[in-house]
Amino acid sequence: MPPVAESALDVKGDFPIFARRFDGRPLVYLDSGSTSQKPKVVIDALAGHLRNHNANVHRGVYALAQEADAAYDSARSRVAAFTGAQPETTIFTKNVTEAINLVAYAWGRANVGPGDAVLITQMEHHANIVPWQVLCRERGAELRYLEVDERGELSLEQLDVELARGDVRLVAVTHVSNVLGTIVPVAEIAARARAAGAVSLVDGAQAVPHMAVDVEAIGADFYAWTGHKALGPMGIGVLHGRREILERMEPFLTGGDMISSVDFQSATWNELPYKFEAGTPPVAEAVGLGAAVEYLGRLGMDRVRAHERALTGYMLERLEDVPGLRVAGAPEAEARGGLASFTIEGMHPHDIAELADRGGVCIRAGHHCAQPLMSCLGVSATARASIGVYNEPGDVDALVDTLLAGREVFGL
Amino acid sequence: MPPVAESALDVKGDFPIFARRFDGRPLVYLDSGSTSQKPKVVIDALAGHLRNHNANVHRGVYALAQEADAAYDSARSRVAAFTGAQPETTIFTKNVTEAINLVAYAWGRANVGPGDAVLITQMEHHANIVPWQVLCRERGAELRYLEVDERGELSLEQLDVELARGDVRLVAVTHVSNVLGTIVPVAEIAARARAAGAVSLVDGAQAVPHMAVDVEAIGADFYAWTGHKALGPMGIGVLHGRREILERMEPFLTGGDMISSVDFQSATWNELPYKFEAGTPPVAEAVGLGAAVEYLGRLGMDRVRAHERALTGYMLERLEDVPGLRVAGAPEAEARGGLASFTIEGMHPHDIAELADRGGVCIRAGHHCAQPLMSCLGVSATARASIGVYNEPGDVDALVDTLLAGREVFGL
Amino acid sequence: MDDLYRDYILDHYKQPRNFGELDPHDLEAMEHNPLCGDELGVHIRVKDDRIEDLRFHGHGCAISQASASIASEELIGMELEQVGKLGADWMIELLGIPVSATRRKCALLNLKVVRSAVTGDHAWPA
Amino acid sequence: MDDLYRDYILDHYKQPRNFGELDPHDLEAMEHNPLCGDELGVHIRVKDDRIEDLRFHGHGCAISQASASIASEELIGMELEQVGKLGADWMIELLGIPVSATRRKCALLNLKVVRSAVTGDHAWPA
Ligand SMILES: Cc1ncc(COP(=O)(O)O)c(C=O)c1O
Ligand SMILES: Cc1ncc(COP(=O)(O)O)c(C=O)c1O
Repeated sequence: MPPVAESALDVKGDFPIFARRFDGRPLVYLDSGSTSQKPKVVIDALAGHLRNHNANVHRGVYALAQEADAAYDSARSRVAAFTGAQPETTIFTKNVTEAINLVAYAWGRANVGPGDAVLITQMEHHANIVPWQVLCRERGAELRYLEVDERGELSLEQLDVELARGDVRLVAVTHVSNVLGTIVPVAEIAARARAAGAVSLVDGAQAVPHMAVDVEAIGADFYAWTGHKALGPMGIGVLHGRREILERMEPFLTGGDMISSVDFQSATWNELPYKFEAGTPPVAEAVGLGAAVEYLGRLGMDRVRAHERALTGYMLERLEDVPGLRVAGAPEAEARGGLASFTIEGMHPHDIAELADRGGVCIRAGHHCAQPLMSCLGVSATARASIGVYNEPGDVDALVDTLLAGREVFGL
Repeated sequence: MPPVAESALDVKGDFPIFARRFDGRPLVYLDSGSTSQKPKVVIDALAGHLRNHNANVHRGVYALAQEADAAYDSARSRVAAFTGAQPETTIFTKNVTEAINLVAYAWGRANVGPGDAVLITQMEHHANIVPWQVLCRERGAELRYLEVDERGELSLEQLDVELARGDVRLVAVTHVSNVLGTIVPVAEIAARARAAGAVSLVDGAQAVPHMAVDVEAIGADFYAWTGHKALGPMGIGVLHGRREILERMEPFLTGGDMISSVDFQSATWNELPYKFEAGTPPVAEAVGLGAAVEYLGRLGMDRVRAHERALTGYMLERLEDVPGLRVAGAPEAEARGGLASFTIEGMHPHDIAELADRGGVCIRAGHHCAQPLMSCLGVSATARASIGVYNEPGDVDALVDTLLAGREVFGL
Repeated sequence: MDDLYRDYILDHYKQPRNFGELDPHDLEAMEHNPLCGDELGVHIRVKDDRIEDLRFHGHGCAISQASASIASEELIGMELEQVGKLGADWMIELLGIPVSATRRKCALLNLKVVRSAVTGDHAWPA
Repeated sequence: MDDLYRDYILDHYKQPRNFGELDPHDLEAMEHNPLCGDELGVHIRVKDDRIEDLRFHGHGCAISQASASIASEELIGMELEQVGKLGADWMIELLGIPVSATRRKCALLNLKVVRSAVTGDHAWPA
């Protein structure tokens, strides 16, 4: 019955948390869309850095500081290489939210004005909505939305119509929807935006951990993602930017390390990427993220995707066994990342998640930081099961069992 | 010869990094002003969280997520209690630099306008200079400086004169200078600022790890500090703010978790402190910082200060043994935090630090992110030795030995 | 039997008491749970400084709906002054099930909206 | 003997060659090392597309001063076109000591300022 083939990964043992038991039951973690669990190599890299190589970066003359510098630099190089980017245009932030805010403040305030428009989609995460609302309100610009259809897809025709209006300065889209799972054709969107003279930003939070991502090939001007969803630590995010744009931009956060020189009334800026990294960066977290992408690279992102796609297909199939359950978005695993948002007639998503937890199954319930999309779907919340490299068909079976048991508790 | 008394702490063994050897020599770490080393309890708390309790915070219904929530909340409570603050007005940022930028953007842009002034001091770190330069340029306000005298001290008379001009909206001062070591009378400054209708911000980066700090007693409107200098992880900083001001402020970073509700064109904000924490926070880092302040609390901040003051006195005394060496700032340990910035006639600070490293002694050389102060001191750089809880008189002796040996290399 | 989803909880969830609209009404409010986006509204008719009648409307999870339903039976007839003083404990005790930190807001949403209608205070009951 | 602080390095540091001002001069530039704030300037006199004469000024650590002093002896007489092509390796080899990643900018500051004067390129030599 499980769909597993050569593509199947068997890596749960690499993740210490799965040794835990909850009321004697193993952990069934189906909330990787929210945050991923961490392999031992990542925890060890992070802790090992603190134990053996901790110093501040960028300035220390002594050997220990040079180790810290080398660790931080090499983490950046690995992270950049993992996504096909250059180290100098790979900026570490604290999360993808900060990365998008960086663009909204430092690029947006200088480049979006009255009469201009920012174009996003109905399926964005709040992190890719609210910064643009704030920017547009401040600058007298308009925030417009591309619609999402029944299958969770965008219309490139609508994109063309919007771009043809000639006022769009920025197109900001998610790479993979955190609610619908939709894989968005971001390279095509970035190309059309560019042809229309608009800058593009892709929110890759749900893409980078789950499929091979080549930011060079995608060709967006900005590509942002977040470490903690990619097997890395919390406290670190990534912004890849196009060099010419980053060079023309004023900095965002200011202070130490991002300057070239400071006098009483003015300062000049450091070179890329440091111009955008003010203050002491999360060095051990960068080292941890470096270990995470190295681990993913060793697994092979194509295998990761194949594994998760197969498992998603299995999940979509198995969820059909639950009466009254409806999955939002496209029905084929091929068209989506490794997640399924669903509702069950007669049960609120919070109760679904609570009852799943009775069986040791972790799923998420709520608006998933996508309230505008929820209103399009006509619900206030959904339950969501999302997959990581460590999941197995048995996890899906456990989910379905708890859903069926939950229905019984509710007398359905 | 060593000055040690009952106050002496003997805790090097709590810090795993001191088990390392460099070319067979133990690590003599005198760069805690740059970043502190981490006790085992902090590294274990951080790694243990990732190993056993990792989940995203704020929303998860399942047991694991509730553990993560509880860990994050209790870290915030501990951190707030450590500095005499309330959890709801204790905001986690990525470092003190972000904390100050948060105030500059979110409070400053709404409250500082043409004709207004921001008042800082000549001994600020770039993190407490450049954000105000940017704000004042953008808003057409003036950035003015309180002078620092020979002893590294400010003049409260000059403060009164400046405040009497009636245009000062904000007074932003360091609590302890990272170059001169000066302990600034911040409570007095905050009180005078308030009496003059100005808001006050204190940069406590160099104070919190080294002495008992009670932000309630200090009474500043904002008090910011940084985890990595306080035995905690990198990637986490703290902003304490006055509730009424935080409540009136618009948010800074926007996105998930900081909203109450989002529709297509606008959003409303979450309650404090979440309104200022956009996106996934550094949960394990908060847990690590919680363990750090618990560790410091167990040592007792008065003992920490006594230990460091005694050691600073010893260091100031021993540095007199080095011909040509001049220490900047006040000569008494009583008046300063645990650090000494110095120059040696005939040797550049970079060379001093490089030669210190030959003896396994880590000190810092450069402008210490305080170029305006450097220009006041008439130098481009100094060497700086700075103390942490784990230092011992033998570390100071090792420093003096390497300085003397360095002079010989230079034929002095 | 399930700790949380007791029979009476599910019963109140499935057949909530005092749900609907109340027109005319003297007081009203609408509040939402930021965790899930659920909204709950209330209409209140006042007589002699007491809640003469009350109706909730909106949707939510079993905990929030059952809380509202159970509370409604206590609230009708209560003095407005007393309503203003009701705290979280009152609601949690009334509900009679162990509510986790995460679900607390679900259980307290109805009290929040009632207090908001009566006192204008939008804070979560403490 | 110390790896880094060889006799000839210290000699160049203490008695730097070609230090001072050069007036009149044809080209000049000033650059600084962001790590320590040290500044180094250069004056260059040009004849027949070559550096006829050159003087550095400013202060810095032993590595940056010795590099400037040692390089000055090679740069005088060099074709401008060739100067524009000089890379980091040239300087590091000329210096003849192992330079750590941190101190690299100290060693390359003089080449940066000379290239800046000759080509207008403010980048660090790669
Ligand atoms: C006084 C002072 N303020 C601010 C900072 C900046 O701290 P961070 O880099 O953690 O933001 C430092 C340390 O570098 C400091 O010493
Ligand atoms: C698509 C998408 N964008 C942005 C975010 C925000 O990520 P973070 O909280 O790490 O900033 C998330 C995750 O919550 C997401 O799924």
